[in-house]
Amino acid sequence: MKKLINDPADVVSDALRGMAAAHPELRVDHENRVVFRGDAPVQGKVGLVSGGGSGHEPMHGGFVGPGMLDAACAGEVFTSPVPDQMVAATKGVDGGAGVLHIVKNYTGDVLNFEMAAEMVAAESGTEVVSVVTDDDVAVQDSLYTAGRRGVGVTVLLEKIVGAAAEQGRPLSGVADLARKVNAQGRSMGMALTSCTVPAAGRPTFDLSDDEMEIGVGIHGEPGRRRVPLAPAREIAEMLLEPVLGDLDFTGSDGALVFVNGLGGTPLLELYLLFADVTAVLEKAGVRIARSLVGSYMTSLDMAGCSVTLLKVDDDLVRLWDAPVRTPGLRWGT
Amino acid sequence: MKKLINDPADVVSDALRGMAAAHPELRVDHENRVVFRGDAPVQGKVGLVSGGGSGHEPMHGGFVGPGMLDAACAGEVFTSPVPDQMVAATKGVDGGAGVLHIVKNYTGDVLNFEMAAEMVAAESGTEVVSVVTDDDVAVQDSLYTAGRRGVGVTVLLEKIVGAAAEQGRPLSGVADLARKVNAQGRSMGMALTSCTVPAAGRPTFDLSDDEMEIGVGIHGEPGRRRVPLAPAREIAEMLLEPVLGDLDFTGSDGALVFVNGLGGTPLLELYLLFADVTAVLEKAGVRIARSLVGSYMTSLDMAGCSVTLLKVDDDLVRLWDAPVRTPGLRWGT
Amino acid sequence: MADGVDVQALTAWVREFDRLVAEHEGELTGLDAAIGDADHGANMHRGLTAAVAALAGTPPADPAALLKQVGMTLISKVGGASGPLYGTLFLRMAGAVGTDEVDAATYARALRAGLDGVLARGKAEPGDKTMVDALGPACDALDQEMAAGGSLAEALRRAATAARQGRDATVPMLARKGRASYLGERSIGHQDPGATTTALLLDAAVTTLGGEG
Amino acid sequence: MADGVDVQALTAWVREFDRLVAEHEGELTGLDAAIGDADHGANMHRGLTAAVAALAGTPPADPAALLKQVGMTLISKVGGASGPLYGTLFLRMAGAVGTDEVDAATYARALRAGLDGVLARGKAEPGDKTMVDALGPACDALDQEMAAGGSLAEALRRAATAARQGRDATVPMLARKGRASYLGERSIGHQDPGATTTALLLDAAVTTLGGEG
Ligand SMILES: Nc1ncnc2c1ncn2[C@@H]1O[C@H](COP(=O)(O)OP(=O)(O)O)[C@@H](O)[C@H]1O
Ligand SMILES: Nc1ncnc2c1ncn2[C@@H]1O[C@H](COP(=O)(O)OP(=O)(O)O)[C@@H](O)[C@H]1O
Ligand SMILES: [Mg+2]
Ligand SMILES: [Mg+2]
Ligand SMILES: [Mg+2]
Ligand SMILES: [Mg+2]
Repeated sequence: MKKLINDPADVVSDALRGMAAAHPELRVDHENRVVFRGDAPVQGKVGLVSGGGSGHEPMHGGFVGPGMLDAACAGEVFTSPVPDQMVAATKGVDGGAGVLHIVKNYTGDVLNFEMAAEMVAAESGTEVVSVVTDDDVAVQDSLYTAGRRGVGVTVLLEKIVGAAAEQGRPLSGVADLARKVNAQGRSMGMALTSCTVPAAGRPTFDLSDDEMEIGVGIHGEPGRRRVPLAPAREIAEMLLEPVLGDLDFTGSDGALVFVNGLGGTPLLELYLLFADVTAVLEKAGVRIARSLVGSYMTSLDMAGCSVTLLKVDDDLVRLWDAPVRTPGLRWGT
Repeated sequence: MKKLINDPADVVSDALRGMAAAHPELRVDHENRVVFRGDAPVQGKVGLVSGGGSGHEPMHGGFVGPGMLDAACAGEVFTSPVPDQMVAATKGVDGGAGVLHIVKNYTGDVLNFEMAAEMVAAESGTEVVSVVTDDDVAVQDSLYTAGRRGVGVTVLLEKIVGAAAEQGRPLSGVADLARKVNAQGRSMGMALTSCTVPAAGRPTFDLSDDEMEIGVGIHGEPGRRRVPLAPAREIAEMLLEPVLGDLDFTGSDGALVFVNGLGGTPLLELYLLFADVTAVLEKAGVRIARSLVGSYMTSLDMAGCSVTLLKVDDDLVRLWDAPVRTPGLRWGT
Repeated sequence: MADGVDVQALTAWVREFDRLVAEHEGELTGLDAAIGDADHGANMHRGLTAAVAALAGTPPADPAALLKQVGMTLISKVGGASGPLYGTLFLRMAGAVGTDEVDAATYARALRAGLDGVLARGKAEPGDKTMVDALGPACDALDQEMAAGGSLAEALRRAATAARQGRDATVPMLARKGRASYLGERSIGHQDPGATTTALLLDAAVTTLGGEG
Repeated sequence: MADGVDVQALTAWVREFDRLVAEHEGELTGLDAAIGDADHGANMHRGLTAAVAALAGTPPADPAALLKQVGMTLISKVGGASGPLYGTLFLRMAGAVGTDEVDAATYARALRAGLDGVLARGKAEPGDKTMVDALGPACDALDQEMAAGGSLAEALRRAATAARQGRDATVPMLARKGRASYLGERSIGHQDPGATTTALLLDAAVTTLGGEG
């Protein structure tokens, strides 16, 4: 295992110290492993809390800041944070207008956020609403699975809903918006290599030099099928075909297209893949309203990518364009 | 070789198509492989041109935009662009106040920019000044080498000098500032793995699982020594020791500290290393005035990092903080 | 101590569970790598180490307090799916015992209460390829042996055997809950990590709660 | 065509150079991987393919025009260190020949002009472990053989041998110019890629410019 780390057991706390040092505008609660906006709680604003296992940086800690999250809980690598962290985050961002929990649909995340919400409800008057993201079309949403995983849409949702909260929308409106964004987005990912979990010390799965894994998750979960390595333009088709098959993105408002790197894939390749993605979308009649290309939701050092499409209307585009000031996403005033 | 590419020969042009599609605010001259600010040439402003081999994204194309570069020439992977590209870039950004060429100190880059400047001088009245960056302390700057390589400082310089040009400083002032920034910065890099050049199809060098290469360049050039794999805190020391030994950074103004990922290293590890870097600097009495952590100057898919220190004064800090709007660096209004 | 277990015995149980999980951490993580995300061993190990440390630090006064403390510690330290599930198992057991020594029947009832808690939290059904497939058979075996008038020691041995069989039975199952369910057909042929841990939990009970039985 | 070379022969030379570089592309890149950045083969191949295509597209009228066109194409297509250096070599040769057939002495003078151009551009000295270490000995051998009254064919054979010897002599050298210089002592023991290409340039001259000689 080749990584820039010290003791594998300390990876998360060591990295949080680095984050705190690099971003004085944030406040890091090292004991609870929560990254807060420096000015949290913001009075009168709905507080947005997310979190999940570590190893997906910049998600979620890198999305804390004005126009996006108020707090993010960092779990162990690929392990949902625990309820205590979520409770601390929720209390710390409660500005009187309620708190939204943004939860990716994984059993661990859902159960821990659920317990946290129960604990907050038992202890305080803070109103908490949870929204679960589940946009990964690699997984069938059926009785026979834990449901689709929450992947790329989570990043877009945190940005869009963050803008809405910043504008002062009430909790119910913010939650409805979050559900709408989740409903309108779909993603699909692939891996060229496995990631290596520090504590495990070796790759989670083995892929030979001429194979790739299609429909992989962001925790090194193997995908649904293993196929021969293919050129980028075929990969673009393989990823988009199930996405376009699951939801109609051809509306005149167009789509926000997000090509995401999984941590070990350089930007050069992501731009290259994005070029092929635009070609597939043009043929499919999907208009690209906005785009995002980069490594925003990673899976440690995994080489590979995911593609997310989100149907957008004027409101969503305006919220997407609204200012955001976080380590990971930053634009506008 | 596992990459998101089509034909290895088309990597650069394919990726530029993706860049153009992702960033409508830029103008990409695909024939000359030059990325321009959408509004270039900006009348009355010194034009800033940089460029180099591809495979270092977001550098340089991702640093084109208000507050940073006016144009960037993209060479083949790890191969300096050719003079024709630089001439086209220079003409395209000439707003009447002259053009600065920012050249990293590699034989190929220097020779090609030199020829380009000769061609511009022969053809037109555009005033061109070249500044060469050479901040890599892994290389001895002596009669026995091609001189120190231009690495991390180049990114910082493009930002700082870009801000000065945006403020309307004249060519001579901008060039002096560029020389000053270069003189005040030092860098050192290391690799956990080699990169793989698409056209070569296999790793440039082999490193066994328990080794790392110290003093590596950003083109897969092997470093000066190969040592056993070490924890991040020792790596931080190994990289900083020669940097601190070469220049005194303990001045009261402090340093801009830049921890850079080489393409295959995830942000989690960069933050972790940054925490260890801050510890070493504290012990050495270096004040951290500003910091930048992320993958800004990459070496294809190489796992590893570099650390750059830049002595800053109030003027440099102000220019660093000034607004910038490029795909790779973006802040302020 | 006849056929009941006291705080010391329960403490020994948790310690032994911790020891077994530590011993099998690599195996548990390896099983999770095949159909999950390669952290189950580390997760359980982290939580149990913390639980054992907490028991040493503030030794609880009675069985209910002990089981509650273990459950809370697991919830606070494990994370992932197994934190809430194993945490709930111990919390529910705490609710089913009192402050007195726990006799065989009470222990059986408590373990079933734990199972019910896991089912309520995780919504898995038998056959979904989860820890439930080891815990369910263990509860059934305990109950049967109790009904037949067996000793706690004998009942625990039967329960541990049932848990191991349940664990083995997860191999051919198609996962329908948890991360392994994403794999669909590809989950078949792999042993469930959570069920493997449950078998260790019962193994630990045999050694520590069986008394002289 | 006696002992002089015309546009056809020079065209054949460039084509043969291109063919040899294509044949050895992997080897050249491999040498560059060891002490550089693994692109020399691809660089030269790209440039020469373009040069050959340009020659076919707009065949130049005379030797000077041909050499200039090749030099310009290399500068426009190769990039890196070798683009300006090989480009300058051909451009300077162009300046040293006229529009007539090139006789042996002129060819030797032209190649030396090319070497001088490379030296002026790259500032390498003999022994720095660069293409100069193959090109220099080749020029010296050409001059000696000319002075001794040898034919162009014979002179080229001697020059090619000298270039190959010069190439081999780069192996023990410590690099002082170009990317390999970053390696310091570690550059010792590796053959310089640029010098290897220069040896191919002279090999191509033997086959195509040596005439019946
Ligand atoms: N819904 C559920 N009900 C019961 N047990 C479950 C459920 N989901 C997962 N599990 C158990 O949890 C185990 C995985 O635990 P762990 O790897 O620690 O968590 P995670 O899946 O979050 O990484 C599985 O092997 C399975 O036995
Ligand atoms: N200053 C120089 N003078 C002469 N030749 C040089 C010089 N620098 C480099 N070279 C030659 O160029 C070759 C490398 O070419 P190439 O790999 O194409 O360029 P780059 O080093 O830019 O990747 C070296 O092997 C060497 O022969
Ligand atoms: Mg997990
Ligand atoms: Mg090169
Ligand atoms: Mg797991
Ligand atoms: Mg090279």
